[in-house]
Amino acid sequence: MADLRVSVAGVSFKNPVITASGCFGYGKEYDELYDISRLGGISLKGMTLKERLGNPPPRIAETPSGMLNSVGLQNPGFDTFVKEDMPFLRQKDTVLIANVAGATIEDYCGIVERVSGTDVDMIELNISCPNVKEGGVAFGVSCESAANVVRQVRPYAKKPLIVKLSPNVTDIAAIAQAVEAEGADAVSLINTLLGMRIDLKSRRPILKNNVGGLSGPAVFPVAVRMVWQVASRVKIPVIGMGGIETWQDAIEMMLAGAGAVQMGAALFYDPYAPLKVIEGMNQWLDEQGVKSVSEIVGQVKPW
Amino acid sequence: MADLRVSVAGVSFKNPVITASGCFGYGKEYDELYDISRLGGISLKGMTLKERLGNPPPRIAETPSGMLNSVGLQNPGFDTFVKEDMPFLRQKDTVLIANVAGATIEDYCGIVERVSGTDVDMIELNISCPNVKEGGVAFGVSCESAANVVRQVRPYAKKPLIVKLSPNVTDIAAIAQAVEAEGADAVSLINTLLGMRIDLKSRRPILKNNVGGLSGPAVFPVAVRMVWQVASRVKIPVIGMGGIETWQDAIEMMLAGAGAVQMGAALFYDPYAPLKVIEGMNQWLDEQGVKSVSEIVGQVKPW
Amino acid sequence: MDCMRESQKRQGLYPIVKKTACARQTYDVTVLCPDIAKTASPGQFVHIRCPGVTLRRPISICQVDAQRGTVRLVFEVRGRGTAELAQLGEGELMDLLGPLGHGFEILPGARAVAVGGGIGVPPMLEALRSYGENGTAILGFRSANAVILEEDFLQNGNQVRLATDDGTRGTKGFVTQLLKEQLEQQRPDIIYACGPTPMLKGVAALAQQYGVCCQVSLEERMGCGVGACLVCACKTLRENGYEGYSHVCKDGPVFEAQQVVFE
Amino acid sequence: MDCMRESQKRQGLYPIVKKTACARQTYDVTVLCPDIAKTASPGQFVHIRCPGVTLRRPISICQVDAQRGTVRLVFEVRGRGTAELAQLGEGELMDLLGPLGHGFEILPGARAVAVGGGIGVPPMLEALRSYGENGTAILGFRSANAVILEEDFLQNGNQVRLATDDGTRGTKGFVTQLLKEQLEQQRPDIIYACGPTPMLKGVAALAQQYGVCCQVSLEERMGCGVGACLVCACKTLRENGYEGYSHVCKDGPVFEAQQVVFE
Ligand SMILES: Cc1cc2nc3c(=O)[nH]c(=O)nc-3n(C[C@H](O)[C@H](O)[C@H](O)COP(=O)(O)OP(=O)(O)OC[C@H]3O[C@@H](n4cnc5c(N)ncnc54)[C@H](O)[C@@H]3O)c2cc1C
Ligand SMILES: Cc1cc2nc3c(=O)[nH]c(=O)nc-3n(C[C@H](O)[C@H](O)[C@H](O)COP(=O)(O)OP(=O)(O)OC[C@H]3O[C@@H](n4cnc5c(N)ncnc54)[C@H](O)[C@@H]3O)c2cc1C
Ligand SMILES: Cc1cc2nc3c(=O)[nH]c(=O)nc-3n(C[C@H](O)[C@H](O)[C@H](O)COP(=O)(O)O)c2cc1C
Ligand SMILES: Cc1cc2nc3c(=O)[nH]c(=O)nc-3n(C[C@H](O)[C@H](O)[C@H](O)COP(=O)(O)O)c2cc1C
Ligand code: FES
Ligand code: FES
Repeated sequence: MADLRVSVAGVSFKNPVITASGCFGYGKEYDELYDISRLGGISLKGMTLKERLGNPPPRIAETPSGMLNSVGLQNPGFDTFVKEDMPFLRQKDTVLIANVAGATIEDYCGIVERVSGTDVDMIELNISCPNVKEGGVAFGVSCESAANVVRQVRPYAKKPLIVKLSPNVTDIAAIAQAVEAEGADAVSLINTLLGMRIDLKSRRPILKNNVGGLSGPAVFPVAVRMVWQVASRVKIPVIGMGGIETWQDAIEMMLAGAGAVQMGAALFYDPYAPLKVIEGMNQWLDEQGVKSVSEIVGQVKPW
Repeated sequence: MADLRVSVAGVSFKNPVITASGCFGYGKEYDELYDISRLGGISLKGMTLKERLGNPPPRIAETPSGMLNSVGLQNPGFDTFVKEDMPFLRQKDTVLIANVAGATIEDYCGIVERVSGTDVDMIELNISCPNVKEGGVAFGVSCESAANVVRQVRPYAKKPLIVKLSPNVTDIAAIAQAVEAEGADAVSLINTLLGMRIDLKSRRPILKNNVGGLSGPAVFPVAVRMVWQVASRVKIPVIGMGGIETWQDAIEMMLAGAGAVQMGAALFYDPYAPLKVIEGMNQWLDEQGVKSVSEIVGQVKPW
Repeated sequence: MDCMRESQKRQGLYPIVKKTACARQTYDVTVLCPDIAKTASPGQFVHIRCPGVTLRRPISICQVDAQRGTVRLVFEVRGRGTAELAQLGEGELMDLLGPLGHGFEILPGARAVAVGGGIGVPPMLEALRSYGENGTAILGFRSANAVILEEDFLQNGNQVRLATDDGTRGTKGFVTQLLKEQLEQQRPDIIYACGPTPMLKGVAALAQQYGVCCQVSLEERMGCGVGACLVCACKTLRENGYEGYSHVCKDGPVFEAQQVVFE
Repeated sequence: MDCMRESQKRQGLYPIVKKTACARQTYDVTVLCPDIAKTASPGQFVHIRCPGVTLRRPISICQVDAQRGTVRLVFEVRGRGTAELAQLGEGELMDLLGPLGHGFEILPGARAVAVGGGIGVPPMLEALRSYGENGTAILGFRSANAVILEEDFLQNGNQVRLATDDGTRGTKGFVTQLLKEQLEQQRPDIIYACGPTPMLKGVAALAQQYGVCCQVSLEERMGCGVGACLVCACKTLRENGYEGYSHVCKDGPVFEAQQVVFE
C-alpha cells in the first residue's frame, strides 16, 4: 500500500484524485453511488454570488473521444449553496474546493470573500469559463487581466487560492507566471478548449450557445503538454486535468508536473472512474516500488 | 450528380477535397492505391529551400482519437523536389499546392520565389509548424509577426498565396485578419495543436522532440470553431481542416465556412478516406437537392 | 412521489437475455439487472454506455419484471450510439446506469390515458400496467409498419387506440384528435404523454382545457444522467412563477405538464 | 531486389481463416487475402487497423501461401491495439493494408542464417522457406514457454538452434553466441536478423567481423505505413557517407546492416 497522500498549497489530500468543477455538482448525486469521502477532493460546481440560470439547451454535444458543454455557470448562488449543500458536504471527509466566478472584478472579490467565511478548504478562481458572455475566460486570456483579477481578489482570499487557467491562449505558462507573481497559491489547468459542432440536418450549431468547451480524452495530450510547460515555469503547485480517464493518464499527468489531478468528463461515462484511478495508481506504485505518490510529481525526463 | 467544383482564390478544384500537407508526401505512395487525379487537390509535404533532415524518432505517438507528430519538416529541399517529384505530379490532373516554410524571413521569400517559378498552382505559407525550433510557428503566433512575414513574402508570390494558421493562439481570427490585410489570398486552418505524451515505463516523452502536433478526429470541434470564427471575420476564402474523417465532417466544416477542406491523419488509418468523402458528399448533396457544393459554404445558421 | 426517492442507482454490466427486432430499425431488448429492476418505476430511464462513443445514451424503461429481475428497453436506431447498441446480441453485456430520474405518478384505482408518439410509446407500457382496463393507450406512429407494443398494451388489459400519419393503421392523423374524442367520452384522472414536442404541447393544452392532470416525459441531450453536470436543462415554471431551468435527468424526465415551458 | 517493386499494395477487409494461440499472449492468425498474398515477399509487413485505436499496427508477414491466397501473421499482445486484434476470431474480418515495405533479398541456391529474437522470429520463417536445409534458424526466447514456430522451421527443412534467456530450452544465453559458433563452423552467404536492437547490433557486428552480408529488419512507430508521412524515420548512412533518415515503412523494414546507424 503506497502512500497516496499529497499536499497542495499546504492542504493535505488523502489521495491526488479530485473531481473537476461542474462535473460532480455538489457531490450529492454521486454519493448515492459511492461514498465520496473516498475522493482526495471535490472541486464544486462553479459558484457566483447570485443565482445564475445558465445558457439555454442544448448544452452538450458529443465529439470524437470528447464532448462540448455550454452550461454557462448555472448555479443557485452563494446563499443557497451554504444553506442547502454545505451541511451535507462538510460531513464528508474530503478536501472541498469552491470554484468561483463572476462577471466583474467586484463579483470575484465578493464571492471570494464570502466563500472564505465558509468551511471550504480551498478556493479555485475560474478565470477560464468559455461559456459566459461577461467575465469568465475574458479575464483568463491575457497576462494583464489575469494578474489584475488575482491582485484584486487576493486580499479577500482567506483560504489557499488556486487559479484555474484557460487553454485557449498562446502562452499558458506566461499567464501562470503572471498569477503566481500576484500571489496565487496554485494553478489548475486546463479548463475546456473552445469548440463547435454543427447539425447537418438543421444546419444549426448543436449547442444553443453556438460554441462550447471541449473536454474528455481528446484534449488529454494538450493538457499534458500545458501542465508540463507550466510546471517548468512556476514554483507553485500545479493541479492537472483535461481528459484523464485511467490511472495511467493520472500518472502521466503527475509525471508531467501535476501535484494532484482532477477528473471531469470521464465521470459521465464511468461514474466510478475516480475510484478506479485511485486503486490503479496504488497498485502501480507498489509494483514500481515507489513509496509515496508525491515522488513521481514532475519526474518526466525530457529528451 | 451534384456539381462538386469549387473555386478558391481564383483556382478551380474539381472537388473540395484536398490532402493535407505532410500526410500525403508528394503523392506517389497513394497513387499506387488509387489515381490521385481524383482528388480536388494535394497540399504537398512542407518544403524548404535546402534539405532538412527533420527531428529524431520516435516522431509519432497515438492519442485518444488522434495522434501527435514531430516530423519537423523533413524534406529533400526545393531542387530535389523539382527534379524528382514535379514531373510525376504535373502529369496528374489535380490542384498542386506547395506548402513552404523557412527558418528566417529570407528563407520564406526565397522558397516562395523559387516555387513561384514552377508549375504548382498555389502556395501555402506554413507559419504554424510546431515542430521546428526556428521559424515555423514562431511566425504564426502573433499578428505582427504573421503580418510581417506575409508582407515580405507577398511580392515574391506569383501564385495565389494561402497562409496556414496555427491553432495555438488566443485569437486566430485576429491573425487571419492581419494576414488578409497584407494580401493573403486565402487562409488555411488548422495546423496541429501542441501536445505531449509520456511513457510510464521509461518516464520519457514518447516523442524524441518531447512535444508534437496533435491532429485527427480529436481536434475536429476546435477546428470547426476556428474556421467559423475566421470565416466570419475575413473576406478571403478559408480552407478548413483538422480531424476530418467522414463526408459528414467535411460538410460540417464547409457549413462552418470552409470553401474547401483538407484531410490529413485520416489517411493513415483509411487511405481511401478522401475518395469516400467525395462520394458521400456527392450523394448527400443530391439527396438534399443542392445543385452545387459551393452553395453550402458558410451556411451554418448560428442561434 | 415518494417511491422515486427509494430507487437506488446502480451501474454495472448486465446480460441481454432476449432481443428481437420489433419494427424497422427498432429493437426490443430485455436485460437481466435485478438490482436495477428491484427499484425501477414507470417513466424512469437507464443510461447506457455504447461501444465507440463517448457519452451514455438515455433509454426509457419500457417494462420492469422485478420478480425475474429484468428490465425491457425498446429503442430505435437514430445515430451512432443506438446503432452500436443494436449490435449487441443475446448473452452479451450492456453497461447500464440506472434506474434514473423521476417517473410517472401512478394513482391506484384511478383511470389513466397514456398518449405515446413513435419512440415515445415504450415508457407508456409500464405506466399503464397497473391500470388494466382503466388504462387507455393512445398510440401514434408514422405508418402501419412502425407500430410497436400494441399487443403488450392489450396484455396489460388496457384499451388501445391507434393513429398513423398515413392512415395505414387506425385513424389517419394525430393522437391529439383521438385524445380529444377520449376526453369527450370519459374524463380520466390523469394523462401521461411521451413523444415529439408538438405532440406534448397539444396534449398539455387539451389536458388543461379539460381540466385533467397531465404528466409529460421530456427529452434532452444528457451528460452524467444523474443531475451533477446540469447540461440537460429544460425550462420550467418555478413555484414563485418565474421561469428557470430544471434538469431532465433528475427533476424529470417526467414533469407536470403545466410546469413545462414549451419553446 | 526488383521483386519488391512489383508488390502491389491493397487495402481491404479480409477474413481470418485460422487462429490459434501459440504462446502466452501470442497469436497465430491466417488471413485469406489473395491479392495481398499474390505479391507479398519475405520481410514485408501488413498494416492492420484495430478497433478502438486510431493508428494501424504493423505486423510482419510470417508466411505466405500464394496458392491458397493466405498470409500468416504471428503477433504478441503488447498494448491496446494488439489486444484488440487478439479479440478477432475465425471468420471475422481484418482490415489490412499491404504488402508493405522492402523485404529480405533471397539468394537462390545459397546458404542463409536467420537470427530471430522473441517476436522478431516470425518474419524469419518466410525468409528461410526457400533455403531448405541450407537455411539455419537461430532463435532466441525468454523462456521455454515462449518458444514459437520451431516446428515450422523444421517443416521448411531448416536447421534450428534455440537459445533461451533462462536456459529452459536450448542453450542458455544469447543468440549471438550461437551465431558466432555457427559462423565458426560454416560461413553462410547471408544473415537475416530481426529482434531487439541490442541483438541486431550484436548480429551486425559479427556479420562484419566474419565478412558476411547481413540484412536486419527494424521497428519504428508508424503512421501511414506507405512512405508518405515520414514519421518512421531511422538513421542510416547515405551513399555520400553522411547520416540521414530513411523510413522503416518504405525503405525498410529490411536494411543492409552496414547502412544502419544503431543508436
Ligand atoms: C429520458 C429519455 C428517454 C428516452 N427513451 C428512449 C427510448 O425508450 N427509446 C428510444 O429509442 N429513444 C429514447 N430516447 C432518445 C434516445 O436517447 C436517443 O435517440 C439517443 O440518445 C440517440 O443516440 P444516437 O447515438 O443514436 O444518436 P446521435 O444523434 O448520434 O447522438 C448524438 C448525441 O446526441 C444525443 N441525442 C440525440 N438524440 C437525442 C434525443 N432524442 N434525446 C436525448 N439525447 C439525444 C445522444 O445521446 C448523443 O449524446 C430517450 C431520451 C431521453 C432523454
Ligand atoms: C515492420 C514491423 C513489423 C512488426 N512485426 C511484428 C510481428 O510480426 N509480430 C509482433 O508481435 N509485433 C510486430 N511488430 C511490433 C508491433 O507493431 C507492435 O507490438 C504493435 O504496434 C504494438 O501495438 P499496441 O497497440 O499493442 O501497443 P501500444 O504500445 O499501445 O501502441 C501504441 C503505439 O505505439 C506503436 N508501437 C508500440 N510498439 C511498437 C513497436 N515495437 N514497433 C512499432 N510500433 C510500435 C503502436 O503501433 C501504436 O501506434 C512489428 C513492428 C514493425 C515496425
Ligand atoms: C459539464 C461541464 C461543466 C463544467 N463547469 C465548470 C465550472 O463550473 N467551473 C470550472 O472551472 N470548470 C468547469 N468545467 C471544466 C472542468 O472542470 C474541467 O476543467 C474540464 O472539463 C477538463 O477536464 P475533463 O477533460 O476531465 O472533463 C466544466 C466541464 C464540464 C464538462
Ligand atoms: C505527419 C504529419 C506531418 C505534417 N506536416 C505538415 C507540413 O509539412 N506542413 C504543414 O503545413 N502541415 C503539416 N501537418 C499538418 C497537417 O497538414 C494538418 O494541418 C493537420 O494534421 C490537421 O489535419 P488532420 O487532423 O486532418 O490531420 C502535418 C501533419 C501530420 C500528421
Ligand atoms: S445529464 Fe447531467 S444533470 Fe442531467
Ligand atoms: S509510416 Fe508514414 S512514412 Fe513510414
